[in-house]
Amino acid sequence: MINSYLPVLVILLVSAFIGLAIIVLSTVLARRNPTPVKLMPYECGMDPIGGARRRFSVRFFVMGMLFIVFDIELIFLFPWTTVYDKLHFFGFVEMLVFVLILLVGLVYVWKKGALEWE
Amino acid sequence: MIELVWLIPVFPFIGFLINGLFGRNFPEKVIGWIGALSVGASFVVALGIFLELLGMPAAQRSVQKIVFTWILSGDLNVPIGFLVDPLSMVMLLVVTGVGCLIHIYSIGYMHGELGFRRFFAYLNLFVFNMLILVAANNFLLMFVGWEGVGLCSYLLIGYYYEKQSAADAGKKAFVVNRVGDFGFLIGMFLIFVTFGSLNYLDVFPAAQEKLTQGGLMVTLITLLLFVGATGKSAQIPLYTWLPDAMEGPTPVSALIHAATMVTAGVYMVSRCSVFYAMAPVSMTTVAVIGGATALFAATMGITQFDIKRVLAYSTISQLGYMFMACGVGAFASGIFHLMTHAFFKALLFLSAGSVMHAMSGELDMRKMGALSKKIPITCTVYWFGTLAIAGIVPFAGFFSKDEILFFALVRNPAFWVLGAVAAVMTSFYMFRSLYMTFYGESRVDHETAHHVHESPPLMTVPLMVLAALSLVGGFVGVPIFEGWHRFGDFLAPVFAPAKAILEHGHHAEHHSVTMEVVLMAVSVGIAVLGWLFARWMYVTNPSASDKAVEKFGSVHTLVYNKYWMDEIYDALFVNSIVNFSKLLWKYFDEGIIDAIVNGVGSVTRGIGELLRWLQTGLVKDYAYSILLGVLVVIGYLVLK
Amino acid sequence: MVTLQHYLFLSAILFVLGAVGVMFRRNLIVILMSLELMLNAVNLTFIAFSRYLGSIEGQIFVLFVMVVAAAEVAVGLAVAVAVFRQKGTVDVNEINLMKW
Amino acid sequence: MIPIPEVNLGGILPALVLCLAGLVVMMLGLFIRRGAVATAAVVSIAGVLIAAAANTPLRMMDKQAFAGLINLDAYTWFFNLLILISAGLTVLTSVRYLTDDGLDMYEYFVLLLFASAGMMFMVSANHLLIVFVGLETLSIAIYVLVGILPSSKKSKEAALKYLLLGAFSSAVFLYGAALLYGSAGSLGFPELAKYFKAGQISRMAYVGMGMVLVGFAFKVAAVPFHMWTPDVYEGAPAPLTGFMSVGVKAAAFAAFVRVFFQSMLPAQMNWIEIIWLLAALTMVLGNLAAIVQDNIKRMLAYSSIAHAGYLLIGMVAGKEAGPAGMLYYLLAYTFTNLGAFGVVALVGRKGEANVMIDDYRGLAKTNPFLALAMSIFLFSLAGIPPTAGFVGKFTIFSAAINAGYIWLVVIGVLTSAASVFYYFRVVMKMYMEVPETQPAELQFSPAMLLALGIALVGVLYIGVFPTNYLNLAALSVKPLF
Repeated sequence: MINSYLPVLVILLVSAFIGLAIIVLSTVLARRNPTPVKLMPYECGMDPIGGARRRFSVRFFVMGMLFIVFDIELIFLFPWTTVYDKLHFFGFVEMLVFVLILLVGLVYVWKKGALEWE
Repeated sequence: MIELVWLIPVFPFIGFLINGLFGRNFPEKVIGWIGALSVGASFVVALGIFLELLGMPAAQRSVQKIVFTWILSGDLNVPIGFLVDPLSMVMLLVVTGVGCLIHIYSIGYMHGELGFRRFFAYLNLFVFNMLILVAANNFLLMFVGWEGVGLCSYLLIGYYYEKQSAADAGKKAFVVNRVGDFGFLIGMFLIFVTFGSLNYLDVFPAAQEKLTQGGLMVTLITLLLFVGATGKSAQIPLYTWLPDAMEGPTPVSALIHAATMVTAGVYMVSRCSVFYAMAPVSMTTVAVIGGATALFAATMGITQFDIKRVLAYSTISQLGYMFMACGVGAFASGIFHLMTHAFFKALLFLSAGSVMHAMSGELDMRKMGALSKKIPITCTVYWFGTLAIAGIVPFAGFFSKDEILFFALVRNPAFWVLGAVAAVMTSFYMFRSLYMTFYGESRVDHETAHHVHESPPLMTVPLMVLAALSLVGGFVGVPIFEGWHRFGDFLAPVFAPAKAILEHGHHAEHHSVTMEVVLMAVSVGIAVLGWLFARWMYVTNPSASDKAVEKFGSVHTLVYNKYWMDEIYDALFVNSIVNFSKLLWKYFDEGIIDAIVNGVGSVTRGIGELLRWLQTGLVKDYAYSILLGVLVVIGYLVLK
Repeated sequence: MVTLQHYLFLSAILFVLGAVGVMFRRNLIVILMSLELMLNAVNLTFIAFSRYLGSIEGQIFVLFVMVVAAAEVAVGLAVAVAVFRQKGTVDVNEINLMKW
Repeated sequence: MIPIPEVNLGGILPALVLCLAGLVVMMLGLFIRRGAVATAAVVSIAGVLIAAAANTPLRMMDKQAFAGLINLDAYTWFFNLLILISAGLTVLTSVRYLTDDGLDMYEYFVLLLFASAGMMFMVSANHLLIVFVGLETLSIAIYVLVGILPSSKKSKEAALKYLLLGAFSSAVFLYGAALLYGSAGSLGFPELAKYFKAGQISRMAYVGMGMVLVGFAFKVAAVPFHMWTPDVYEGAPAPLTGFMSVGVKAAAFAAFVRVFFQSMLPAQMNWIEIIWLLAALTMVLGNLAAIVQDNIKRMLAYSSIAHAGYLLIGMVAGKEAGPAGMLYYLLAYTFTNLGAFGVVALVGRKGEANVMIDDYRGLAKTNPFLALAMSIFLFSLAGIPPTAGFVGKFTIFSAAINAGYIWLVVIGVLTSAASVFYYFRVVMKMYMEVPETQPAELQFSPAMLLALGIALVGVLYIGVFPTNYLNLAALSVKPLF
């Protein structure tokens, strides 16, 4: 029982190590040239201080919508992975078709220019 | 020949198709003759079938020809076919014969009109539907024709649609007829429920088996069908559309609103004679409504100055006679009067049309007078028509009207009184119109007077044919002498079952010949009385009519305004229906509110106030409605 | 002890809250969120039953519901943006061009 | 190794073909510079025809596929065909519309095809999950289609309303499904049927049933779940409105009937009275409200509500005759209403500038054939013989009478007689009035003419020779019982 959670522990340790290593390395190695902009807390490109009711670009919505739609398809991948080894080639083809259809959607979105910021 | 019965409606339909779809560039004459000849061809076929029918033994004169099976699915079996029997034969002959004459007349009358092609296309379509109506072998097909003639009627009433009054009249006819059609449809469904079929030959022979004498079902069916008949045949209370229908071209008034379509109700009631015989309550209703209409419409005919409106009211009145005949069990007499009426009323309308033609479209009799010299043929045939409708021996109307009055007396003297009084009035107003139009001093404008001319032969020949028919048409039904009533004998097999039911338990009462003769003398006397009175008022002593107006001032105003029936109707029914839904579904301007409030009253107003918020355009309210529905549904399911 | 009834009760409350939100909130975005709440209440019911009945069918249903909900929200946002561009508002009470 | 259930791609081939056609159109449109709409239309029509060909074998089948999720039977066949007819005619009526307004919206056809595929899944479902997925595939596509007109405020508003209310009703439907699942342990129709037959029906199951019923009632626009209909029909592009009133409604009815007759028949006594009431309310309200409308699209919207009421009578009538009548009625209605909306789209001209009833004044003079066609469509809607609409009403009414629902039929007859008022109003305008200003010439396209011709022939042919189609309908409902 405990054994089955061992991989989780390993993942935890590895990720904690990598995360810490990046922070430590960057503080040790990076050159410092602070500007006010650089010192601002990071908030996805938004100005962190100011009215919360400020309008923001409709582009966010478009990106958000596309993200939701493509992201949610992952939900079908999870159950698939759990039985993938038992489905063999059939399962592979099924998922391939599914992903291809998503790909068509992606191509459409791309060609339409919905992924461009401007 | 009977095999070819399907050809009868097909010819006019072909005429309709040719004129309607391809006639755009045809010259008038071609269009007109295509129309007339297609109906003429039907008449020839009908005549051939008639002769063949005469050659058959009386008991076998009922032949059904199934053309094809329209609906055959599960327990639903609706074969489309035609029933040739004496009743439908009479109707077929009348429709095609009179129809053909009117078509020919129209070629002359409609000459130069803008929608000449449209007119003939509609007219042929009408004949087609009318033939379907009368030749059908089941109620459903009859209903097809019933709706079809209605449609053509509205289209033709509104023929001059640039005129607002014409368009309104078309709409009015439509609205009123829909009320009647409710009755027909529901009655038809009840027949279907009871018999599992709509075919005449399945339904009528089984009537006594499936329905109880005087029972609720048969009474309901007959009353509902009669509601349909009152709509189509312009009886009280649904008669208001017919006088307005005179907005249509005159040949239309002659063909549709006098000779054929409006008699469809009489035909339908006669067709269902077995049902009516089994429902005494309905019989009485039919007789009372018919008698009342005969009288009521006659009183209104007296005061009209528009020559076509006089004829329109007289049509309503004569239709009342026919229904009274059916109501007292004299179905054959009703049909007899239907036929003679078709002759003389078509004649009268067409001669009125001829007068209009001469008078450059003038309809007001006060602006006519002394036309007998200028348009002698028209005047002569108008005489024929008037004598016939007044019931003067030996014209056609005498025989049929007298017969109805006779049976009315036998049944209940009260009906006879209704009929007799109406007969006096009929005679009076018809002679009044005759004298006002053709005699006395000329009151014609100088402008018009110059153009007064007799109509072309294309119009006068049909008039003369109809005049001849109005003269001799009655001799097929000479009373008293055994075997001389050819018409009645011909129809007898159709009405035999109804007659058997009606006489069941009663002894066939014998009436002395003396009584019949006396009655005849009385009815002729009545007619002459009306005639003389009219003559006195409008020829001998022209100022008398004005005095009469003075003397009976208020009564005259009341009658002249048609008892304000139209206004009452509008207020009670037409507006309230439209406004009711407006109230429910629309915010409306202040002005309409008043009108509605008058019509609908406070109860509906309360409901309306609640409901008018419904379609607000707001999503939240729609969601609320859904949620409410959900709660009701769940509540019902949980509590049940 | 948390029983099936608790889950059902909770999800019923969430569902009603969502429904009330649809009817009484004015902001389009909030209404979309309320709809999501309703759908997730349904999901909760499905999961609870699935667990209770020991059948996997309910869980599969939930996966589909989630995908559909996402697609619906995406379209909803798109329409909301379009409406906002034309009318300059996302207040549903001001969106009633068509009525009666 | 998990046993993989039988994969019967042949059975769902019609839907697959439509999906594929949709994807192809989507890609083609991206790479074709000019005439994308025309190309898209051609590919769509080809897809519809191929799908129709792929559909034919279903008529003889009577089996389940995909582990009992999908029904392959005559019922599916019938509705697939109906959906394909409405999709095909809608494509034809839409072409002009999309090029006319300078829209280069080939996506319209993509969405139309996807929606049709969704409908096909919906009608073939043997499990509520499939019903749901089909329903949503169709709905989401339609939400977008309704709002597709870029410059029209009404179009956007309609999309918004439809989406919000559609999602709301979906949630209700789903909640009902969840409760049914909790009671029956499964949402497959056979399992549900077993549960209802066993007789131990819990309150929860009844509530679930009621909510599922509401979900369907919303889609078919039954009162009081109809309120979205007039607004959405008014705002949506006219050809699409036709598609919604016909295709979507048919698919919703198909699933409605399938679910309730195949799996909940034993509880009939409980739902039949609800549907009775819905039918009565729908007929009365739809017809009354239609009388006062001035916009022809709104008028036809209320008329389509009223028709949902007549169709519900068929459900109340039950047995085999009721649903069979509904199938015939839907077929008749498909031709009729698509024809009528085709005319509306045509007369509406550029940007739907002329959608008031007054805009039909004098049409008989300028375009006699068009006016005649419109009159026939309207007669059929009003149920005047010898059109298909009459036979449809007649069969449904007589089925209901045979089942003893006389009062419902009386309401039906009365309201349909009243309906003639507003249908005839348009006919009167066309034939008996003159326009105040001379309207612009109508722009006929070959595709539109073809569509109107097909619709007209359909209305008349199945009205005059209904026997075969009635039998077909009767045959198609057999698998349900």
